[in-house]
Amino acid sequence: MGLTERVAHAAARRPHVLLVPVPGQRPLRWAAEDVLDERGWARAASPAGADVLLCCGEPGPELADHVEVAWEAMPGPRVRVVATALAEVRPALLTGAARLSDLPVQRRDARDRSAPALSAAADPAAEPEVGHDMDHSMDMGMGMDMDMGLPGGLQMAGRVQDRDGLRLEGLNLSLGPLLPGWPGGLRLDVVLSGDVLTRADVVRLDRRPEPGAPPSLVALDALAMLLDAAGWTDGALRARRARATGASGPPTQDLLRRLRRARLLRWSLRGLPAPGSEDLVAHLDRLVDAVHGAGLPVAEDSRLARDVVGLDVGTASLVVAAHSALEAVGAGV
Amino acid sequence: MTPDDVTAEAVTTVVFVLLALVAVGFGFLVFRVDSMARATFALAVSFVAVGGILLLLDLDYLGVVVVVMMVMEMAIMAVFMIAYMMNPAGLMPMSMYHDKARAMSVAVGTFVVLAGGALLVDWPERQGAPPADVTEQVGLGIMGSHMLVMMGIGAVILTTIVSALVLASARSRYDRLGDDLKTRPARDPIRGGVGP
Amino acid sequence: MSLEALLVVAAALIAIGLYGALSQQSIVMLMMGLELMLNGVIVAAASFWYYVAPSRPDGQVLVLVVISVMTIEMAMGFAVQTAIFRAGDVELTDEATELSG
Amino acid sequence: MPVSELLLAPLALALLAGFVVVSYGADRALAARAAGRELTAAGLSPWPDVARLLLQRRRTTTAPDALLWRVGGAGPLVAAALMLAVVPFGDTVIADLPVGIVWFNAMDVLLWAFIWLAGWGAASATALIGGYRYLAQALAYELPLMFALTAPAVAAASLDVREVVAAQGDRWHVVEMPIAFAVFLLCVAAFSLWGPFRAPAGSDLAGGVFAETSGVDRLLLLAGRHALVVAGAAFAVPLFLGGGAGPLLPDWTWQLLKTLAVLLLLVVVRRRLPVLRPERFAEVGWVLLVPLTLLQVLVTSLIVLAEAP
Repeated sequence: MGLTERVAHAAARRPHVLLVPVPGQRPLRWAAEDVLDERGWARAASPAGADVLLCCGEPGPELADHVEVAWEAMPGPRVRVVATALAEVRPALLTGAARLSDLPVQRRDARDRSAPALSAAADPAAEPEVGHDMDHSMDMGMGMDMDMGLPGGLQMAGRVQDRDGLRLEGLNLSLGPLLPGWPGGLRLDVVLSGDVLTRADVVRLDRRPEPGAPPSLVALDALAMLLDAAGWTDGALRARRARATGASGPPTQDLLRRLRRARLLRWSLRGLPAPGSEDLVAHLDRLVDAVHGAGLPVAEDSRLARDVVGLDVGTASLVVAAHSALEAVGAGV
Repeated sequence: MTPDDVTAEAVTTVVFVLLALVAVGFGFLVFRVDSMARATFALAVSFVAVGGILLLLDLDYLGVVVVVMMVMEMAIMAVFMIAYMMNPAGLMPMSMYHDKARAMSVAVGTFVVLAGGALLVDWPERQGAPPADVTEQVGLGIMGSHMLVMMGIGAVILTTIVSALVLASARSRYDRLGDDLKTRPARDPIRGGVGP
Repeated sequence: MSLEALLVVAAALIAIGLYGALSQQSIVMLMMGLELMLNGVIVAAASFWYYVAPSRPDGQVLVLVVISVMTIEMAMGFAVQTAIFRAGDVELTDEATELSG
Repeated sequence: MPVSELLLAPLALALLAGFVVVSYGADRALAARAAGRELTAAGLSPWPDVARLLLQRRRTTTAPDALLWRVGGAGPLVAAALMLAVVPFGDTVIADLPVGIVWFNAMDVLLWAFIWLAGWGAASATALIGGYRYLAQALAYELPLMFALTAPAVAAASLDVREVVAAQGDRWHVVEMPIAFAVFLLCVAAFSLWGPFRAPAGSDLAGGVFAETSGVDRLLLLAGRHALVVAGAAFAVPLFLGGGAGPLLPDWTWQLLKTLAVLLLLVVVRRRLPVLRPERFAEVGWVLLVPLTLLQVLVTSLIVLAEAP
């Protein structure tokens, strides 16, 4: 076995996986996350850091475009796999890892990708403006009108007022749908001033209802997403374990005990808008109650769009994560 | 001089020439590159080179302090540049000069006068030698004979902090705490981490 | 390395800074020109300390003063620019003429 | 430990690499425990992650500033190595600077530039926001860090790291300056984008400053991040934990053991805490940590005065 083969085999032992949650296919995402946790594989935060792209379900036409952009943005060696049924998730991931170390296939893939495709691939988290029809020209104060379409497709949104009362140039940006911890198919089209959202539209791609699941498990899933977004890696991991073992298992008790003691987490969450609660701390408590059988809060897309305006990207992500696993009412767009 | 001294001096000279070239060259690049980020960090490199020159002059503390202060300053500067300038990345070619020729002639004139003075003036002989602990010298200086200078600077810095905040901020304590200054928690656009 | 060589370097830095301060349209770039000139002053002060009066702290204190002046200049510069920007979207020196009286 | 000077630099780099592997392994072990996985030696090895990044192609974005991007990517590792250069291992120190403490501070300030450049160079909105976040965070921790570094320097009346070790004798600085020690560790985590301070590389930004990096660039950045934690842990030992002081074993062994202990502490904290949101931490830094560390320096000065002969 040559040196490159050795390196490739080692690399395939712990691939980083970009999960694509597909609306209406929640069980597949759960299964995929469980496999990753079980094998100690990492979930990639962006296409640039991913080796395997796993679609948890067959993506619909709108989501498929985003998947294509992400696929183009993966540096390679790369593998794309789809799981359309629960039984396919584990084999899909294992085949994906195996094909990563298949050097002839990877070399052919690298050759077939044209160089411009590799360089012009935009990040789905920062991809060009879609959907808005805005006037991109603005007076530059120098007596000339300039079209603000910068090279690379970044689109400026003209001047927008930020929360400090400064009129700085705004940037049109789409957040999601492939950000880690974001619900399947949710995209936030925003206008950013610095890192503050001055305008937001919620877009649901390929909207489809999720199949039924025990409310306590959905609550644990919501907790996992919220904790992940709050950057509590261990907590999120334990919440997913609890989801896998059921609401009455020891991991759930362990998680709830840790949550009660999580003062720093509550400090981080207090005062932030939440679906149907006073703030995210109250939301956290409601989710904990829901694990015990109380009713789940309901997310509302129009309210989400209102809530995130004026927040910075990170905080907005937390608020989105709080909406993530919940059944959404009200059409976004 | 022993051979070792000669070698040491040659090394110092080479290092000095390199640092001087970097300081001046990157200083010039500041006004030659399109990208604001490159301009700012070219200036930062120029400062780091000057810090290196100070180290050659046995000014250990001041040399490193120049690096600390200036790199911090440039990083903050970059933020403001990108916030306030059009075309910060230099992606669109545009000229940002005025009076280029006149500015150049003034600059060249200044250089000729200053450098000529530096070479022609008969500088005084060196008096005394550097103390064993150079840092201690400056420490005792600002806490002793030159204390008034530093106290003055302290007062100016305090004034600067206050007036810069007043100038730059659109909100006052009345916006935050209400007319009677009793609103709790304060009405901030984003809540901080301390307090109720 | 000699006093003259160091002073020539200082002169070069000051001259380049002056060129930048005079030729640039943007307020921020003007400030960078000023910073570069003060950079030259640091070199000059340090070399005078080393080659003329190393037994006294004056040269070193002068360097500290220059560093403080630079930070003050920058803080005030950006504060003023923020204020101007808030008031009327001016970013170029040529447009800030109302400040001149 | 008589080692020829020529060997020192490679030896220190090997040491740095060794500690990076240890911290990586410890982190994997904790992750495996939290996930209920079985611990295996293979599971702790960083080799699969290194291998995949070595093999991965370098990806680029539209209109990146490649030069600044590379500088920002390689910078953290270099800064960490330069921090380690002033840490004494017994009698051996690579660079015996009279102003070692300020040097450490300067290297940490260089990170402001490097991390921001890593975000800027990628020419992507998420990476750039990550860079800005780092600066926002840096503004909150830098002054507390400077004052925390001042306390041991005041106690030793020197900026030389070896003098600081010598000044401690039997009573380690951590005894009289616990606040400075705690704040210092917090700031090490902060400048290394570690654990609760990883918001600039947060997953809410698709990895922030890491978002667009791939292949060797990412390897350098990730290794740099671990190396910074190692350098910070190694620097805490001479400053607060008596350097090489300890019974039986030679000085350099104690320095290594204490570094390892501090490092493991940081690794444990990394997984335990949620991310401190930068906008909330800013107020903590200015309203809480700055006065606390100033108080620490005052107390230290009073102790120095009281013990002056």
